[in-house]
Amino acid sequence: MRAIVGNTMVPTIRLTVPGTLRYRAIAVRVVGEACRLVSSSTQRDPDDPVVHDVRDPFDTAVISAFMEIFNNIAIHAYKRTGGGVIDLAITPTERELVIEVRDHGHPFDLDDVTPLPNELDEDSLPEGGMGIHIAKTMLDEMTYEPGPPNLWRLRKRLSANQAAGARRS
Amino acid sequence: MRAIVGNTMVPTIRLTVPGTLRYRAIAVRVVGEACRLVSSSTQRDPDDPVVHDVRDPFDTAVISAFMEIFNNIAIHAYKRTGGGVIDLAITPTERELVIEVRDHGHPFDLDDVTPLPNELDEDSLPEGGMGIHIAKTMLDEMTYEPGPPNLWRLRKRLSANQAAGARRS
Amino acid sequence: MPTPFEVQRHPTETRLAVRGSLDINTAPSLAEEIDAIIATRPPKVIVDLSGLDLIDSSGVAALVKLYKGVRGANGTVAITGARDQPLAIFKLLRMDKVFNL
Amino acid sequence: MPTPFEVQRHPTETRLAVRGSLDINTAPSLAEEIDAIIATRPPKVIVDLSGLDLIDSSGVAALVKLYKGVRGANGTVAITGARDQPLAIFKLLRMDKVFNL
Ligand SMILES: Nc1ncnc2c1ncn2[C@@H]1O[C@H](COP(=O)(O)OP(=O)(O)O)[C@@H](O)[C@H]1O
Ligand SMILES: Nc1ncnc2c1ncn2[C@@H]1O[C@H](COP(=O)(O)OP(=O)(O)O)[C@@H](O)[C@H]1O
Repeated sequence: MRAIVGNTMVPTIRLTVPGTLRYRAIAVRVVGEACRLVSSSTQRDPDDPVVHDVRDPFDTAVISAFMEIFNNIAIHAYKRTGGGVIDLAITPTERELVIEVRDHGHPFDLDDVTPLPNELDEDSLPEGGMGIHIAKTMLDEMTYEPGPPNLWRLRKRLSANQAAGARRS
Repeated sequence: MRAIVGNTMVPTIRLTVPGTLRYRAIAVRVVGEACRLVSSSTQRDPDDPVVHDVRDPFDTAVISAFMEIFNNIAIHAYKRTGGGVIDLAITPTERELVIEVRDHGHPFDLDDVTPLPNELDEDSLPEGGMGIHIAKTMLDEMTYEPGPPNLWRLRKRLSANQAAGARRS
Repeated sequence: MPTPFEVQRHPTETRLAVRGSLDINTAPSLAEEIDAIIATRPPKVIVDLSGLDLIDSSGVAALVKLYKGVRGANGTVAITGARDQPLAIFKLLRMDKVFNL
Repeated sequence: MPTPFEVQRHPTETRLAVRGSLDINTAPSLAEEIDAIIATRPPKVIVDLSGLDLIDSSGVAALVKLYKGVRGANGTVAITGARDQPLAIFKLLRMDKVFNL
């Protein structure tokens, strides 16, 4: 048991949950609150619940991406067996949020994921294979290193506007 | 980096946050969601925010107690300097929630805390010294071992009624 | 978990209101309802998403399934009221045009 | 953080509505407002807690300070609308009788 943060300048929030969908809500709450620490510039209603925080574009992007990554780990890496944990290291700064997600499930090759078709019409509407696309598009940076542990690194920056707002407040 | 839960029967949720009040909301969210895992028997509105969960008596008790313990660590153990982290180990089962809270701040003697007067009238209304009393009264068990790390152990059982509801659902 | 949706069947149209979070934990129960809706070969389905706060790709998949199933039986689907994060997701997936959002 | 309270001053009474969470993070700004209210020596203060979801001991301390300050200047304080977790806390502290809840 040792202080993890100590005197580093940027404190990191760590969360470990079982790698099943049952614990997803907890992880999403923590990520949502961490978003709030970054984007708290925005005027918020004090009794605005986390689920409504996704009115903020920054929070929308981070939560949308994170939900997909978490789902995929529970479903694909751990194959819905709940046989391991998901470790989060969340670092909120004034300008961005970095989330590292670690699991000990089956690794895969991110480059093998087929991209969504460029043009969508009624017939080509996808019924799956959207998660990685959503996560990647919502974030500024998304990397994956197969493990163990498998490591996702998700980064989202405040837009120039929002950052200016944050500094003013 | 090792799976903490592995094949133990009761998974534990772990959260590490800087020991300042700024991170209290994150910790309260996690505790609130963990309460939900225990008391999820109760019919809940799906878009009911965490802050409204405190309509449930189990959640009310746990969150009320936990807020006081967190405040005290940030204020008294870390003396508002933010010089360390707060580690939570939260274990929700079907019947109870156990929360271990660890800090590396200044230890104290819980037995030295003066209890609230038994009878309250207008003149004796307290303006402080209520936190420990609230936490102790709200929980089924509350112990403190001075450290390092200092260790709080908080336990709350579902009432017989609630537990029956949980098993039915 | 209580189901975050409500169905009203009228002779000329079926209304489906989804609220809260439509995600991998809640979509399976909606998918069952969607199968039931499609089986009735409704001429018109109106999906009201004004109460929907959050959606993930499993939720989108459920709605796509509804859309395809109803269209496949010559019905029409109107998706209304999407806002905030769900609207952002539909736009990102370029489904806003197909869905007429 | 937006302040979770609102004050209305009328000649005969002052109304203070507190909502959301009154805790160690929000109580300090309320405490300033409370000092300002006490300084006006109001004959009657009505505290509306119907919008209050959550309170901790710091929040209770702020309300006790208001209560004592107004009573000390011969005013009256009526606390109304407490429910759920805040009501449970006032009962636990046996303040519900003093506050007439
Ligand atoms: N964390 C993961 N571990 C293992 N495989 C994964 C992981 N994430 C994604 N995949 C693989 O990538 C594919 C595409 O993922 P995604 O775009 O989220 O769509 P879907 O999950 O609907 O298939 C998955 O089907 C799976 O094979
Ligand atoms: N985690 C802690 N570390 C050190 N001292 C503590 C801690 N918690 C409580 N104390 C001591 O116990 C006293 C009573 O705490 P409490 O009942 O919460 O009231 P208050 O914080 O308003 O003084 C505090 O004033 C402090 O001296």
